Amino acid sequence: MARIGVFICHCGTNIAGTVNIAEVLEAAKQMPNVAFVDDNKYSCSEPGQASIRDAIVANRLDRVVIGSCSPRMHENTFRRTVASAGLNPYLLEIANLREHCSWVHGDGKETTDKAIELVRKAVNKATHYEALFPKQIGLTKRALVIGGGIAGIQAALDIANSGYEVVLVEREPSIGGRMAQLDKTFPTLDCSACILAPKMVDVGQHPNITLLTYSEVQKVTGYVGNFEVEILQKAKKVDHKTCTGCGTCWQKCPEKVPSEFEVEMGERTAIYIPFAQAVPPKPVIDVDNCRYTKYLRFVEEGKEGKKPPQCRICERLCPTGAIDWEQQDQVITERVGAIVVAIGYQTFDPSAYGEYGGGRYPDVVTGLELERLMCASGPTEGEVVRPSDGAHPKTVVFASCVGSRDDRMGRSYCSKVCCMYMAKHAIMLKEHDPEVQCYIFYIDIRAGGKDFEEFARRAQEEAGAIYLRGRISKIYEDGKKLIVCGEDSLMGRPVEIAADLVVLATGMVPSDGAAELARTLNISYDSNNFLIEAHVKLRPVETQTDGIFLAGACIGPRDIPESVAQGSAAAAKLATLFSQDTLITDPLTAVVDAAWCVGCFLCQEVCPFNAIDSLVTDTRTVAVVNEGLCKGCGLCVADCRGGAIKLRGFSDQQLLAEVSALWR
Amino acid sequence: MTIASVITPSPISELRTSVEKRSGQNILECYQCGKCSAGCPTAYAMDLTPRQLMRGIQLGLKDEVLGSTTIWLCLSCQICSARCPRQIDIARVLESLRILAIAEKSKPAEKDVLLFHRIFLGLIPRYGRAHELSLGVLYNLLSKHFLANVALLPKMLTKGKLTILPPRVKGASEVKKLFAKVRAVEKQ
Amino acid sequence: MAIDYQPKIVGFMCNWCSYAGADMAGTSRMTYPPNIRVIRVPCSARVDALFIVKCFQQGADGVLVSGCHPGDCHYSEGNYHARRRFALLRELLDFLGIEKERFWVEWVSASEGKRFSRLVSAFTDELSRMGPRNTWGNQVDTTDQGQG
Amino acid sequence: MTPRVYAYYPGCTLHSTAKEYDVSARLVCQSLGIELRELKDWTCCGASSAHSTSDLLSIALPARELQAAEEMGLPLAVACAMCFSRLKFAIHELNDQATLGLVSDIIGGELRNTIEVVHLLKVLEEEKEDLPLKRPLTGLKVACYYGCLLVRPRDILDFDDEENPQIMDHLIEALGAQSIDWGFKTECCGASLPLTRKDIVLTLSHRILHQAKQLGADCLAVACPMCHSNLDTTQREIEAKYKDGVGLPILYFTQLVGLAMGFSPKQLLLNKHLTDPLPMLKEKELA
Repeated sequence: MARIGVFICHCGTNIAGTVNIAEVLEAAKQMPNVAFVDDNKYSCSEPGQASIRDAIVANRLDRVVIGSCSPRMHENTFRRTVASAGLNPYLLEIANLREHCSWVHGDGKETTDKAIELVRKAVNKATHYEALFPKQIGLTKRALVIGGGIAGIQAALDIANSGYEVVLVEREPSIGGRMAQLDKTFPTLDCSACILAPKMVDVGQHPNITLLTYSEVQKVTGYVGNFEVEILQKAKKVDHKTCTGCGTCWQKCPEKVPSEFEVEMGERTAIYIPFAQAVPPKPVIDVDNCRYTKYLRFVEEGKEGKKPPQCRICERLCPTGAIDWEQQDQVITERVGAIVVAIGYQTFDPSAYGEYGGGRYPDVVTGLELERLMCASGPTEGEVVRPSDGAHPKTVVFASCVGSRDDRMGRSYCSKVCCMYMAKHAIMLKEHDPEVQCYIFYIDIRAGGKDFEEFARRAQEEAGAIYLRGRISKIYEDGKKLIVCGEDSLMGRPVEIAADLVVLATGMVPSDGAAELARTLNISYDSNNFLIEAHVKLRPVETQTDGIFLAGACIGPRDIPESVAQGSAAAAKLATLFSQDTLITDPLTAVVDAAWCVGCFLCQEVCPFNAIDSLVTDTRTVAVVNEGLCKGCGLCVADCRGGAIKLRGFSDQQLLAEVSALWR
Repeated sequence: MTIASVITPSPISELRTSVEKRSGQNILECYQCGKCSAGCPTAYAMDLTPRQLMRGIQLGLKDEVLGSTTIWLCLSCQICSARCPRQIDIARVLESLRILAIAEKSKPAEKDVLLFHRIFLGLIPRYGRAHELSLGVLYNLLSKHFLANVALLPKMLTKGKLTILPPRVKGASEVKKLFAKVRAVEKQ
Repeated sequence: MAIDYQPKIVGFMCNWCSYAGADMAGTSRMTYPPNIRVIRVPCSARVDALFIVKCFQQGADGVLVSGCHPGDCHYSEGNYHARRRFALLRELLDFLGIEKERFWVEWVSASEGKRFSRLVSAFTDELSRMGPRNTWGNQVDTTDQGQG
Repeated sequence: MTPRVYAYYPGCTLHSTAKEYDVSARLVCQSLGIELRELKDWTCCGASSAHSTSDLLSIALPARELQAAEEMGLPLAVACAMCFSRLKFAIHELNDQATLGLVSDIIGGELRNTIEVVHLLKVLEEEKEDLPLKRPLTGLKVACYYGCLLVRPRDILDFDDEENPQIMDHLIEALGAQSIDWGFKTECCGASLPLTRKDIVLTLSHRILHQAKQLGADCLAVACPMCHSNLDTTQREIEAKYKDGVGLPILYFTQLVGLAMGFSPKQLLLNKHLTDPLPMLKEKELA
């Protein structure tokens, strides 16, 4: 005969506002096996938890039901509370009276009735609870960081500096990410490369960091503490052990292609490092464009017609003989205990905006393109010129929210950084050429950040940028000028400006492949393909999957300081995990009752985690669950024909007890 | 007491609800970016830009909205709707406002435009088809702009661009019935 | 039908997407009819076909099973198994004398609070339209049950 | 393969101010073996006046023509952009069963809303590969002007890109002429305001003509009688008001096709325009 204690939380007025607590308590008293009922203003508060603790002891309760917020919010909190009263923490059941009841239904009888039913449901389930005991498993104190942008770099360095080994995977030939492409950073106007490069070098030289560039994560198996990761290393065709990065090859390579790093406004060679400060400072051969690899493909495919030249200049000139045509793509496997995902963002492609020319007008550029035009190491060595005719623009117009706050483009969110980088551009353009006049069309100036507002003011008061409140409707070419049509919504009058250069402040979108990677890792992502944190406020760098952490703009629009902070935060979380020598496993796993198992091993087929082993007893072979691998999905339970498998915490008996509690 | 020109917003106005009902658009979705007004070919001639008109509806300023030149100078060119980042069919909203203004018998700020529509529609049940000459003549008489476009007449006539006699089609009688039925339905 | 008829709905929600989606509906205060009772399961694949039948036997008018969108399962493939399992069951329901319209399988992600509240409202309307179910054994008194 | 027989709805203006559009369209289609069967005693689509004053009327009037086409069982070819727009809108609204019921009741007789409405521009554009050209329009720079009613809203009209449509340009290029890339293809000319607010029509038409002139166009090609009359008949006033020599012939695309196919200016009624295109065409040795 169980002795269940029922505790109803008012959550201030969040629950008590629409649910009649007194009625719920009355009803609870009548429920089978309920030995004690009580309510708290805030059960999760210290006094709240204390009163629950005391009640358990005083009334010798052996099961606890708490009617409060969602179990996804406070299940762990209350398990600790229960444990502190000397009761097994898994003898707790939570009735979700807030998210599933008081917050979504009006003030009225039916809301209270539902609350009562949810409590009865919980009581019935709890009646069938049994004490559960976690097991301990070992963990590999080695981390994987995916993405070598500023967030990933920061995470890798912090983890490495706290004494753990890190494998840093970057799909480009160099780390550095978007930040490396920026000229200056707001609001301090630091040179982006100057503050980033030292960190990149540290990564390259850190004894605890294994840097895998030109590589992508392909497959992830295992679980917290014991992940196994398959990484595809694309063939560099250059042996980085012997290569000294002298640069002869990329200076002499005759094949020129548009440079991704320069947003295709400059060129690179087929054997290349993406930019001067690249880490590693050693080249890769882009096999799609290299003349010799083209030749090899040509021969291999036995095509007709004129053969491409067998260039091989790089090979001939390389002083250390580092060129290695034999090198192939290869897949390597790494064992790690935890993973930080920092795959960042890319900028929105504005070609969908027909009214802005849809890419037809060369002198309509994106913010990132302007960064490269302004950068001393950029394609124009920092000389800001019009792509069309190389003239120096005097009138520059900015269009805000391109690919942001625009449902038409399926992008309803604010990209957060554009307001500030437009201000930065206005200030920088004035520094480059005092004759430049900037006009910035904005909807709202979003300058919430340390020194941001001051910076935005500076763009107007010192750089003399004219801010016009309104979204640009159309841009068209008129001779050498671009006519920009907007409204000054403060005057309520249409505005037309004849511009030399128009800059589209394109927003942030998740990197290509973000969703695919999320699936590989079994973490969730939202409708925009941004990754979802475990709790948007309280667990901002964790995911719902233990041992996998997030950092930077892959979660949503972020600026540099936020990305750095999150990189460090993720590292700290990971270090906390690694500070333990063993991990406590969740006991809510499947368990096979050997007596009932017929040994059909259907469970083994369906288990997504290979968590079913076979056990040979003296008489026969039966299935047995590896509790380290089992994640408790219950797939095998529902598929087991003999009903021999039970899922702890979600057994048939317990779930059906919930059903039978309804509408009594 | 409040001063006349001071706005007293009425967030839940009968104006907004009826416009939303007629147009099927959610007026509160407008975040006032002004892209509509920036692209509107006649915004320069309006007393309220389309954006201000949307604002007027949000605040429930019935007289300002129904009394604006905006609703009559709208050319239904659809640019506003095509480019609206909130995907509001603004042209549809203005259409609803015109119809509402007529229903409310509120004094049109551009009375000639309404007159033109009235004459145009007046002729169709008679002839079944539009007839420019009758349209022009009637308009000039009723609007008292006796000389509007008269300068063009001789050339139009010599070029044979204007048919003197109105068209005669059997369909006319059917169209007359059609008009009557529509009016009847709309009465209910 | 009787104005006060309130369909009884059991919802099996996977912990990672749909239950979280329901929580999201809560945190964003999106109201929906109070007819649903949510039972939390780790994965839609945990839901045994037997449970559905039991629910109807217990007097439920409708059952909703919801999990992560296909491809997004927290356990990578659970919802595929669920989908297959319940497609089959749906066909069997008619045979058991239960209109298959009373059994919905829908995908709701952790960020789709709006979708969840819409879903519950739609299901509740549908069931109200269909009216009470003739439960086995004790036939529902049809006098309080006019035409939908 | 698109059908070569169409029901044909000229629209009011094509029997008066835009006669040359009607005539050239029939001429061209006939010689291409495209049959246009004119709807029997068709009536007005309601133009901009109907939808400005009554939702229902703006659906019922076009519905009458749709019904007529349904009886013929043929896709409906339309020349006037305004009619095209109104018919397409009607079809869209009639997708709602309640509306369909109400409207069929008003126009009397059954309406199934199954008719496909196509604009002549599309019909001819599909022929562009195999046009029998007798007199390619080499050296002629044409600014294709689509106006509003053909392209917006795209999801209802389903015609071409809203900001930078190409259909007419492709057709014109196929005639050997050069179509210019410009930003005013779908800007508004002033629509139905010429009687009531001439000043606006002058302002808007001036911007369009000025831009085309500046880019060195020899003429504008249009597919809408309303655009045509706004751009053609106003040029004297514009030049006087803005002291800007914008004189540019405004031709219907059908006339340009006809010209390239070797029909005479007389057959194509090129003499009907207020801004006489003949001098320009003679100079280019195209007439």
